[in-house]
Amino acid sequence: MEFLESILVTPFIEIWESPYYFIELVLVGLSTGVLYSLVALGFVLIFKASGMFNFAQGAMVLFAALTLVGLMEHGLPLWAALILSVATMVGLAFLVERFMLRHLVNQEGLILFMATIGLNFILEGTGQLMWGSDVKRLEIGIPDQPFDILGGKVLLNTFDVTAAFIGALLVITLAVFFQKTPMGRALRAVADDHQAALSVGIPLKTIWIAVWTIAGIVALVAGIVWGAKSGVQFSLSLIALKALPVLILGGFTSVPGAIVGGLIIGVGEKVAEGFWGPALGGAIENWFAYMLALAFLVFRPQGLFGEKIIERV
Amino acid sequence: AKADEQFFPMLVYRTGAYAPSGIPVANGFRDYYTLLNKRDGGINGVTVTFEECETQYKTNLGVECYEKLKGNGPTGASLFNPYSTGITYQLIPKASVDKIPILSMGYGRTSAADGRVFEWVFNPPATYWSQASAVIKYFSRRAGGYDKLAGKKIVHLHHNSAYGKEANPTLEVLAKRYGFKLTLVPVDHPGQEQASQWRQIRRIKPDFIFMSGWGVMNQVAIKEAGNIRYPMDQFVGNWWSGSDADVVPAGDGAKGYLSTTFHGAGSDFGVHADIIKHIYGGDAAAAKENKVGEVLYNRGVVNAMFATEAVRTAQAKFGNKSLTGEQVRWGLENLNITQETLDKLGFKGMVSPLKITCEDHETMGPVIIQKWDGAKWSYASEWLTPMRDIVRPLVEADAAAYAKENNITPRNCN
Amino acid sequence: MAQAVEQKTEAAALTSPLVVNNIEVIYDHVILVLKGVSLEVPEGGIVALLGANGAGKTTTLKAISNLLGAERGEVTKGEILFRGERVDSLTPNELVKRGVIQVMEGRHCFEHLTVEDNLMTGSYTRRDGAAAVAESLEKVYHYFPRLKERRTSQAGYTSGGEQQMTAIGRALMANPNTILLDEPSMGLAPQLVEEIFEIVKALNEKEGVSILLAEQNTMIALKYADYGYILENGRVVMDGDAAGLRENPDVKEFYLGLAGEGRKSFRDVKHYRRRKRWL
Amino acid sequence: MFYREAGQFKTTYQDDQAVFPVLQDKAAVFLLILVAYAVPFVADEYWLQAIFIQFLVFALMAIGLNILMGYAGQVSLGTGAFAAVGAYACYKLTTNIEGMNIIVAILLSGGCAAAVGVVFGLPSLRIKGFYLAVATLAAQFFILWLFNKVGWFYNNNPSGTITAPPRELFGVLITGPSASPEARYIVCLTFLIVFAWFAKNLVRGRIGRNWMAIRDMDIAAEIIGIRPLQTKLLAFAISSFYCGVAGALMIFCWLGSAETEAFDLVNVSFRVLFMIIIGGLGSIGGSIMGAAFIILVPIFLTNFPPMVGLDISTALQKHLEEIIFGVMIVFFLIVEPEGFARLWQILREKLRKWPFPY
Amino acid sequence: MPDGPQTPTGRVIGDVIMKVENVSLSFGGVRALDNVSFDVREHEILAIIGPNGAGKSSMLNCINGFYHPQEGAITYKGKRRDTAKPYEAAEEGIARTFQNIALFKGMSTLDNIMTGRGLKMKRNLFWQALYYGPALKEELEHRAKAEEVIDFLEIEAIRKTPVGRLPYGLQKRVELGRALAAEPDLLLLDEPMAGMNHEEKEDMVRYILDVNDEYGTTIVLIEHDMSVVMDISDRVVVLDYGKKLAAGTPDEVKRNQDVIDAYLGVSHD
Ligand SMILES: Nc1ncnc2c1ncn2[C@@H]1O[C@H](COP(=O)(O)OP(=O)(O)OP(=O)(O)O)[C@@H](O)[C@H]1O
Ligand SMILES: Nc1ncnc2c1ncn2[C@@H]1O[C@H](COP(=O)(O)OP(=O)(O)OP(=O)(O)O)[C@@H](O)[C@H]1O
Ligand SMILES: [Mg+2]
Ligand SMILES: [Mg+2]
Repeated sequence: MEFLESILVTPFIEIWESPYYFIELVLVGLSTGVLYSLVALGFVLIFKASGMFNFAQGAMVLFAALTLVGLMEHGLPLWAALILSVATMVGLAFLVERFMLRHLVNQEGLILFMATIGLNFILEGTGQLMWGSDVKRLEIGIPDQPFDILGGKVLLNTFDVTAAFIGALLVITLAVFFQKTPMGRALRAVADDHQAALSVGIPLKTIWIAVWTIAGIVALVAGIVWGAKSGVQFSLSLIALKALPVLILGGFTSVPGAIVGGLIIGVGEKVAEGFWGPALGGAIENWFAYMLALAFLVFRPQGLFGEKIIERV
Repeated sequence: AKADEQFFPMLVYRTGAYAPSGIPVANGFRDYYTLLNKRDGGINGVTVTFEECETQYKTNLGVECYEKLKGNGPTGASLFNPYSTGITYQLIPKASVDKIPILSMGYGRTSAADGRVFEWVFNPPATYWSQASAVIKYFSRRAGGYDKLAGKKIVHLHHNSAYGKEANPTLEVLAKRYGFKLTLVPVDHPGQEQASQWRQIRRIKPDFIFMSGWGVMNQVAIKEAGNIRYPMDQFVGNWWSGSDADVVPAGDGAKGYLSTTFHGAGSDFGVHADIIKHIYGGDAAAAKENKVGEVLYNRGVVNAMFATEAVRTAQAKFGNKSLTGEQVRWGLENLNITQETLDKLGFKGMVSPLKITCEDHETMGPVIIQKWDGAKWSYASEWLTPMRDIVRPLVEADAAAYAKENNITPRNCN
Repeated sequence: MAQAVEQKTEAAALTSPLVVNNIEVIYDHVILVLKGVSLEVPEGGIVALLGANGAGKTTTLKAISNLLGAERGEVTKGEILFRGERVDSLTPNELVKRGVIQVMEGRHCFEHLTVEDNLMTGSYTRRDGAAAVAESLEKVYHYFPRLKERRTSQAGYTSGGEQQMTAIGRALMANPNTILLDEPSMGLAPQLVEEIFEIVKALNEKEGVSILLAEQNTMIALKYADYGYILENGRVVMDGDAAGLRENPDVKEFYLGLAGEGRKSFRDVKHYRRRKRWL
Repeated sequence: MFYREAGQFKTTYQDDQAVFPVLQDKAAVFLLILVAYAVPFVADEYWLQAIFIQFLVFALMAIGLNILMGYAGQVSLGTGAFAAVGAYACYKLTTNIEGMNIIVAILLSGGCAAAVGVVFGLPSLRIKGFYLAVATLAAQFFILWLFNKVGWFYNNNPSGTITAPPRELFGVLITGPSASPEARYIVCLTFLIVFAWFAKNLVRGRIGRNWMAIRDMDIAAEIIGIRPLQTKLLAFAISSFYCGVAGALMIFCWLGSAETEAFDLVNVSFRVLFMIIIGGLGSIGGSIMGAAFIILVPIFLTNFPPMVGLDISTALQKHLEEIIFGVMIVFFLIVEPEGFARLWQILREKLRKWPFPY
Repeated sequence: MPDGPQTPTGRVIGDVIMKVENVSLSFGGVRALDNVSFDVREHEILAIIGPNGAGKSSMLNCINGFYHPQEGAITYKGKRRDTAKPYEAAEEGIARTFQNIALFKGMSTLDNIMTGRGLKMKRNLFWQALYYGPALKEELEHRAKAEEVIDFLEIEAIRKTPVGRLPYGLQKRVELGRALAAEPDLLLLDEPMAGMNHEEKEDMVRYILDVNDEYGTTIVLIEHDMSVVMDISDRVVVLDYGKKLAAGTPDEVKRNQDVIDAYLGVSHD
């Protein structure tokens, strides 16, 4: 009884009583949420273009960030290292198409998924082989200072705000690109049916290279932002796990879904941890994100913005 | 015939999520063993051999490595240093069966300090529980005495795993005794996201924070502490949250961060001079590259020194030849490292003397607080002895429970 | 007869844009499906490919449009030439750019796209401007008014026949010069079947599009085609002018259901069984 | 040429239904089982303890997941959690109930896992495909959190880990540290064989066909009279039962002791998933082959350079191992997307026709 | 046997077993079915024809519970059907085939047909896991039944082939086999002869007539091949844009001018 009260009543009273704490949690939730969206976006792009659930997205984040800091450690200036890292991601896209995707046309989702697991191993191995497994500091000049708003009741951080801004910008650009260009339509066609797409002359090769390149660049940005937060190291690849509930909540195929999903998960998990965590013993964020996604799915099995699952006979 | 060899297995993690911590430890071990061979021609003429096996900090790989290495060398493995609490738990039951001792220095199962139940496990110089008591002692000094602790707010920010939770029961006992208000704040693996935990802390406004973190969690915590403008000198990490890899990524924000340790950091000790001379050919830069002098490197060196001294001790009884795990265990149990020995080996000022007994496999060696100034660590307190009167009964109770569950009859040490 | 085919092929290689020369196709490394098929589609001709279920019609068409790879099938012998180029050296995309497009059996619409988006994907390879594409779209809607009504529905939710129309319309959007049609009449209402063939005829006559048609509805196929090949078990067993085939007694019996005195009622089939095969 | 079923006529449907219709296969399998039982007499402790027992445990789990995913078509990433339920249940049962037979305890643990599996399988009625994975991921994270958080599950010991107590079967120690690796191996092997056999029986009967029908086309399946919820939940139950039993064996016969981390997403759930995809979805034998691949290949790759006298650093070796392993996965998928099971089948078909090509 | 109109072949058409009354179904703006009523009598072959998108398949979907009509009622053997679940339809003896083949692609022909018998098999999990004993006995009994169906449809040769690899026409036949294996009282066939040549159609017709004759199964058939429809059906219902356009015997229907305009194009004799 007491327990029920502590999870069903007390947290709401607390929210009522400490509104600034609540606002603060919502704000950090939003800024984290944008960063989740950024990682989820990489998944969405590739899924949209090939029906492939890219398990290696996390490894790509790691790989891109490692390449960047690795190059910078060798004395390259930031801009040069950035250009070279982008070039590396383009090269990766070419290789992936040449040695993997092309041979797996028309295979089932699970098989494609498994292939990306192979890719995941390759990227993790190569990234660490080339640049080492040590933690590396990434300094890209985004100011990192706390500042007060609402008369000092709420504390934010310039870095989080800037990162959220960069993330939002990228996400919106991509959303527009894919909604407004003919490429967007071709992408969706490919995701539905590889063979039919081939039959109407959509060049899978070009599409895939383009999409993997974009996903690679998104991974690079995600890697930079997260890497600047916690240092560039292997754990970066684990943030892919945080993108999963976002992806599922928003719908695998939807760019706006990735954004909204990210925000909902970000805010939801922060608020839950802040108000419900103490009663439940804390560290509930992880499963809470999934439970939240699950709760949404029960009402919309295809996610908030996902394409309706077609069931016909 | 071949010269006698003493084989030391090395469970390392040079890859994966915890590699930044695993690499310096492994290098420390490696360099110290190599040094012994190059400088002294081994331990009393017995060549030291070693082999690494990569665990990636994963328990299943740890078990595999253990099985793979335990039979190597002419007499099998001398002892195991698992360097992971999870792997240690797995190896504890196997140790007594395979008759190979485990030396889990500053980690692993705390109650293994009770040598009557855990004959084969050694965890000197101090355990998580001892450490927690020493940290509270430190806080009391900062507050101006034990009586000033009453009403103070202390947060234990911990990794949400068996390791991270270890200190909780001791802290709870201490909270009751000294009347401070303890809040436990767990962070889920891997700990990249701590925004809400730190907002909670900001709301609590604790007087002190004690952190039991690991891996990326440490770096993020230090950054987040800066984000909420928490004063660094009230924020103390345990000895797994106080290495160079934890503070460097946080940049200037980490200045003034405190952590516990039981050995000195830096490369100014005698043993480092020898290492640079014998292994790096006098090239200090190359040594630096290999992390010589970093906190966890030094931990590897200290650990290797304990291990080899145990062998030396055992040699005094069994002769200067390859020893079995069982004989090394005897050496560990009778290990007595005096200040004199330390000076001779080049560890002067780096480690405190220690003496293991049949009953006490931990020794409750003193703990010290170190401070990061943005470039290096330096001592920021005097040596703090743990509170034996609180910790030891807890240890014995837990060991007794373990003995009961596993049908072990504690041996008699008198 | 095989000899005749070969001779013809050689001669035709000079004139016909699409020539299939004695190909063999294997699926999954073990299943041999085509055992030496040769055929040709002359410029501006309508050629029908007839045969029972599983004879290999679809496989032949996919081999021509180079789509077998996606099914783990491969052409192991022989060659397919389109205007002198081997198709296996071209990607499907390049083939479409050269004007060869296939309407796949079983519709294969992009089910999450709307009907109109489905049609628009067909214009992916075109570079002649939005106006020309819009014009083609109008043309398709003119041919299939039903599609215009359903243009904003997701293709996955349209009826079987509507999907078939979408698939054909999509191919037309590419402005092709050679269409490979796989069972276009399947699932279409009778009057629509006629209409589709009329459309095919119109394309052929007005725009000079060559057509290779795999079809079960032999009656109508032979009515509109100029030339026909009959496939059995992965081999061409008979070929000839459409008119000639229509009169062939075997074809009449097995493919047209006309036995001697005219069409027999389906009611009567119950009372007999027969099975005769060439080979 | 010798691999022929020529002369082996089947005169009854029963013969035709047999698992191994070709005599040579049957003989080979019996031989394999015999060899498997003989392994403890030749293999050294490292192989038994670190590799074979691990392989047996994971093979059992892979069969469990394959039932759910390969046969019933329900994507699950909760394998680790279901295994954890089995392990913790077994720990509670053996430490809290005096004198409980260890085999009974293990089977009951499977039952507990099955019950939990059913609960988390409920959303499968509405949620499908990759989306369903989220439901099982919720299980994965929630259950591990719970076991970590609530002291009751690990008898409130301060370390938060569970340790397998020593238990005997027919007077031989089979769990706990003092149990010989041979005894533990035999126990696991027997479990695997018996449960693989049960699984094979289930999937070739009505239940298995219902699962596959749901997998291949759930709407059509429902229309021909298969109740989707019941069928899916049964798959969840049985699959979790297998995972639970495997989880119990994992602690009691292999690791000896563990905390929740031993069952985490990457180490268990994903790993088992790799096994069944590489081995072949919808194949019991494939699960076993997949488990062998995923466990043995990395071990082989680690041990290979030293074997040929190559001395490279641990880290380099691990990275190369990862890369090669990744390349092998991609390569196998390209060669045969349907896994070892299919590769094996094709091989047999070729063998049957050999030396004639088609 | 109840009295009823006699068909030319001498079968006796029985009472109404299913009534469709004023059924309407819409999807968003699309009105797939609009106030449709007709009934089905025991043992008859009823054809539903109409242009593409007229709502024929949707009608079958309503009958077996995959769609639930917003208005109207469907009564089968005296019970309301329109709100029931698909599997309940199967339990009550309604089986069907699909327009876009809905076979279980990963399974062999035999297994596909055996799934059709699933409802009749009763052995529980325990026996199934043990296999030998009662479960095997049951399995073999039903296997024998399935083999009868296989014999009947002349698909012995592909018994063990995975259905995904079969050519289209054979897949249709297997699908029919799966429906027949359930020994249904009412069989719904959605374009069973699409994509077949004449000879194959003859085979299919033969199976349908045999089933109807020998087992007395009532058949509702959707088909676009008018010669087949006109030859074998007892009655025809014509749908157009979701509405019932006409109904009656084949002869009546094919002379109906509305039907000719909307659907047939030319008159078929
Ligand atoms: N992907 C595949 N893998 C293996 N065998 C296949 C595959 N596709 C087709 N086949 C086999 O190839 C043979 C020819 O098939 P194809 O589809 O070309 O016949 P078809 O003449 O088009 O028949 P239908 O009239 O039924 O469409 C069939 O026996 C079929 O079983
Ligand atoms: N689930 C659905 N969602 C939306 N629209 C649907 C759905 N099912 C059917 N429709 C629409 O309802 C109409 C009737 O479809 P139906 O499949 O019943 O036609 P049909 O008579 O079977 O046609 P055909 O002969 O082409 O198969 C079509 O316009 C179709 O697009
Ligand atoms: Mg075909
Ligand atoms: Mg229809």
